[in-house]
Amino acid sequence: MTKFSTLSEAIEANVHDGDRVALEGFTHLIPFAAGHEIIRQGRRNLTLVRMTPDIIYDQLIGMGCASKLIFSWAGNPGAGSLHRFRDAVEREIPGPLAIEEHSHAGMATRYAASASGLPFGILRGYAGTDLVEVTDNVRFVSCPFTGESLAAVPALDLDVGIICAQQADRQGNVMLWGITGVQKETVLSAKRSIVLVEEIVEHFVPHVNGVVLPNWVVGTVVECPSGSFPSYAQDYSERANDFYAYWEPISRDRDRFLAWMGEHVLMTETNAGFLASLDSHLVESTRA
Amino acid sequence: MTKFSTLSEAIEANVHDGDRVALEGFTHLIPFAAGHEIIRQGRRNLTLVRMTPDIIYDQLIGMGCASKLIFSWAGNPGAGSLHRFRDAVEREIPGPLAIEEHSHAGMATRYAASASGLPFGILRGYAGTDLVEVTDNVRFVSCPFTGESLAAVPALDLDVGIICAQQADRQGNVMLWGITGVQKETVLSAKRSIVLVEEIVEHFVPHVNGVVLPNWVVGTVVECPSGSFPSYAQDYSERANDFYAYWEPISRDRDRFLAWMGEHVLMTETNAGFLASLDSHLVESTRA
Amino acid sequence: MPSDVVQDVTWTSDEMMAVAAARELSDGTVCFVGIGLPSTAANLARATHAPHVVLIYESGCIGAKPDRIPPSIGDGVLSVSADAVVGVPEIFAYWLQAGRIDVGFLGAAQVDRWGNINTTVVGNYQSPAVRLPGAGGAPEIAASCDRVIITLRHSARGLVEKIDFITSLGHGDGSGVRERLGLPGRGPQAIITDLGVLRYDDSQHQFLLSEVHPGVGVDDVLAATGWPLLVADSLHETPAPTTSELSALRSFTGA
Amino acid sequence: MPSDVVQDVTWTSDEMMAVAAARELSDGTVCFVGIGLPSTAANLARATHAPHVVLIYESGCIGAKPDRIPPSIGDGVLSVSADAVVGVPEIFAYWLQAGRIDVGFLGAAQVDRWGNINTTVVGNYQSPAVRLPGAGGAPEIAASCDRVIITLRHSARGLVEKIDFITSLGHGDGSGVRERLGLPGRGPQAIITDLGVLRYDDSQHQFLLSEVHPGVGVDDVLAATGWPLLVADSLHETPAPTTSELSALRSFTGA
Repeated sequence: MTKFSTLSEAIEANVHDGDRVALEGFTHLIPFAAGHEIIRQGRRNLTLVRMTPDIIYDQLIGMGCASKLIFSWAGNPGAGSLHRFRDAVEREIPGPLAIEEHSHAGMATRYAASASGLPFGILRGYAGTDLVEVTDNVRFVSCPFTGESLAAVPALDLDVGIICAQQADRQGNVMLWGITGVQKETVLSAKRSIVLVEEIVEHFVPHVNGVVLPNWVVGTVVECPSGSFPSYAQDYSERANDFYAYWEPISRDRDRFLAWMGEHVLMTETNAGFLASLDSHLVESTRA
Repeated sequence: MTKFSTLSEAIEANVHDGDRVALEGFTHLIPFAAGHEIIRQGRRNLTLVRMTPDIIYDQLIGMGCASKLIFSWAGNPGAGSLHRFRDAVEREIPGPLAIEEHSHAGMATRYAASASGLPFGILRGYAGTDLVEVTDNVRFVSCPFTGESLAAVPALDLDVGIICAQQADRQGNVMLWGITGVQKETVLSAKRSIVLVEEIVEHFVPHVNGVVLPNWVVGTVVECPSGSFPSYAQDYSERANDFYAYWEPISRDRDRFLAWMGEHVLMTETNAGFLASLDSHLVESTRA
Repeated sequence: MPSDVVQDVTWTSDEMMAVAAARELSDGTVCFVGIGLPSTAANLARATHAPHVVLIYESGCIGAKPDRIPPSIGDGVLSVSADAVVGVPEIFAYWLQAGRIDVGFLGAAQVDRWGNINTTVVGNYQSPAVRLPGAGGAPEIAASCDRVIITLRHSARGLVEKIDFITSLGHGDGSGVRERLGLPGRGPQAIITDLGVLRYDDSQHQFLLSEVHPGVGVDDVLAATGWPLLVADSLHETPAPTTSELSALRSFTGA
Repeated sequence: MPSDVVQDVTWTSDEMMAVAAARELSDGTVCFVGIGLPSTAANLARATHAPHVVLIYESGCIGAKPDRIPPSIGDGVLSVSADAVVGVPEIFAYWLQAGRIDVGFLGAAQVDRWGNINTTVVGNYQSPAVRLPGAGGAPEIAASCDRVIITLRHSARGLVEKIDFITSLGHGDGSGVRERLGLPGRGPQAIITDLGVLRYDDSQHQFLLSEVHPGVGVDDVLAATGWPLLVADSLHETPAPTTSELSALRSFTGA
């Protein structure tokens, strides 16, 4: 059954050094605030998992929280590279970062296998690519009926799955809508889950394309408005596209990055504090 | 791209003797009217596919349209046996009926594999059951990562998939909602598809739990109000529960069955004609 | 558990069976429900001692809260009242197979002393005496739910020495086949009939008669069982239905 | 195709590239679209000659009809305007893998004469000179779409003799590897750059220079290509952007 708690309590109780953790979100509903809190609490040796690691993973990597990344596309969408990620992979700054990379289809298959309680999933993929050469986690199986060779990837079982959603109700059920990505699978693949919601409501108004996670599969709910900033929560906020461009030169320079993280993350205590620390032009006009 | 046609044209053009055909529906949205039209047109040697063959499959079997049934649960839900199905299996009346049976989970996996363009799907199922002994279409594969043995079932590729839905728009997109079962998978598993809709609308009002099939994956749309009777279309009709009890003694007696089929199906030409031929108490009060 | 027992109210053996089945569900239990007695029992539990029991129907309805007993597993009242409605592939993969369900209710045409279930054929598979509906969701419910409760009317034709077809695996021959196959669930734990309750005994590796319903003799049960049924040391009488259980049950069934 | 060509309007080479890419899409084409130039080209096609082109974004948006170029593949304007929004596992399994997509657009950091694509690393994988974003959806887009269109700016650093890593398979070494692997799609058919268009030639088993954009010389293209690029017999000049193409494009990009 769902627990309700503050963000700092939720991270403290659920995310431990060495855990395999996904903060998922496919452009939409990315749990930035949870990443900031993991940085504040100084977690180390995390295996970070995500299809599309973006700025918040750049921050976690740059701040030394991660020793491994499992992913399929690492970039600052529309704006450029993740320079902290690149520094880790290219130059072991701030330390070595092991990587295991897949295709999106492979990662989605891995999440779905884990949500299904299967040890692996199959797809028609990876064939003829060098991805197969650089990981032991893509193998091939033969169809027992046709003999066709198909790629097999292991289930992506998580210690902790963290997502954002628009709403929880007072019973701890969670609802999200819009682009729902692999949010459901992230919760269902995880031993422990944390869901940051825009608001807690008395009763849901059922929503087109709504995904409801019942309270008996949800771990901890945190009310955290704008917890996805600079990503967005459909019908609550707009994506802060400017922030992604703004991040590029900060990320590029490690000293500037560290100063920024100090001022905006380490020196603030909550997501509200983080948002208040930013230049108002980055934040304003993102509320729907 | 979707074609629009009458029911008789749609069946004539798409369902051929010897085809593998599914008329799917999980209690909700069962395409009875299409089954009646297949009977009127006298199709033979069909391989009928369905998770839950019910009255309309009893009728197709009793009228000699089918030579094989692939299924997971054959009954008149809440009311008893399918006597025409039983007569075919127990006594080869009106002729022999080959059967291939699975569990629901296995059938769902087979549909999902076919919709995914895979030759097979895997599940943790069938282990220790005699189902494995009576079909060649359940095999076992080893997980290439853990060595665990898992059941494998072949994709359920269809010649024709037939479903009901609540609405199509004028561009031939289809929308259904409520219990959506394996309706989407049925269309996506089929070379040719027919969708019977309650009405054709100018524009969809997006619906909670709505499934939209875009016109480029939909074959033929037939406007056929109450095409699912005695099943139902949520927000258009109520399930005619009385009909399921009413069917039991008709199905039990082959002569009575044949007389009923003659009067209500063979002697009528359309679904409206079929409905008008029934005692009004069976039909009335099923419109929502 | 039941406190307001009144023995002068009459009830049928089917009502006793439904009440006994409902009592197996504690509050908050997540329950995979088929149509018929299981649906009645689960809804009775929800209306009485277990208001937060979670009902999952294989049609894809999660957390259904019907205000009447649905006549089918795909009734509109289920989808409208559910917390979530998902597709059938998802309900079996993400919810049942993944081991998220506490209790699965299963019916049986035949069951043996190890809780193996036949719902496929009476007689030979290729030329059956009676062709039954088949497996439905049962094989994987039996494999993946944490525990399974079997309900059927008690007769020597139903509780048999040897079943004709294993549709759903219980405890095999009692020698640990579930463990060898790596099945996630613990398998059938109770067989609830109109005469009493049998419970699986892990040390004796078979079902034992554990409760007899009021007015039923142990000999009646043994005579209606097709194998030499062992009696548990803890044998006792099932508490009679309470007035609140009966009134809730009858409000559903219109009796 | 373009009828209202006016040579006195100026346009950039990036605009020419977007226009050339848009022209590859005929009306009704079902198109898997990534962000950046592919999204611009597909939306330009939809705004001009191909109003019924179907845009599919890997975020799960099917039939998106954005009124502006979305800055990301998961932009709110995509889900709100889509015919359907599905989960990411479904978009890859039921829609891409099942072979329902006509055209996939892919970008490339490096591409070779067979249309093999690298978006993973420049240099050695274990200690890369430049770490690139990685695969994303590309490997399966390259495998399963009926045809693939590659877009990148033309340079000898991008169009190379040998790519450092095969992220997405094109035509291998031209010896029929796609057929041997049983890949459902026909693979890359066009490489569209800011200088011209290369098309795959099935008899010569490699990409040939097929079109040069207005104002570009063949020698310019050959000099900017890292392998000895063969020129097609049918070489011709790309028709210049029309005013309607340019005005539609500029209304998206705010240029």
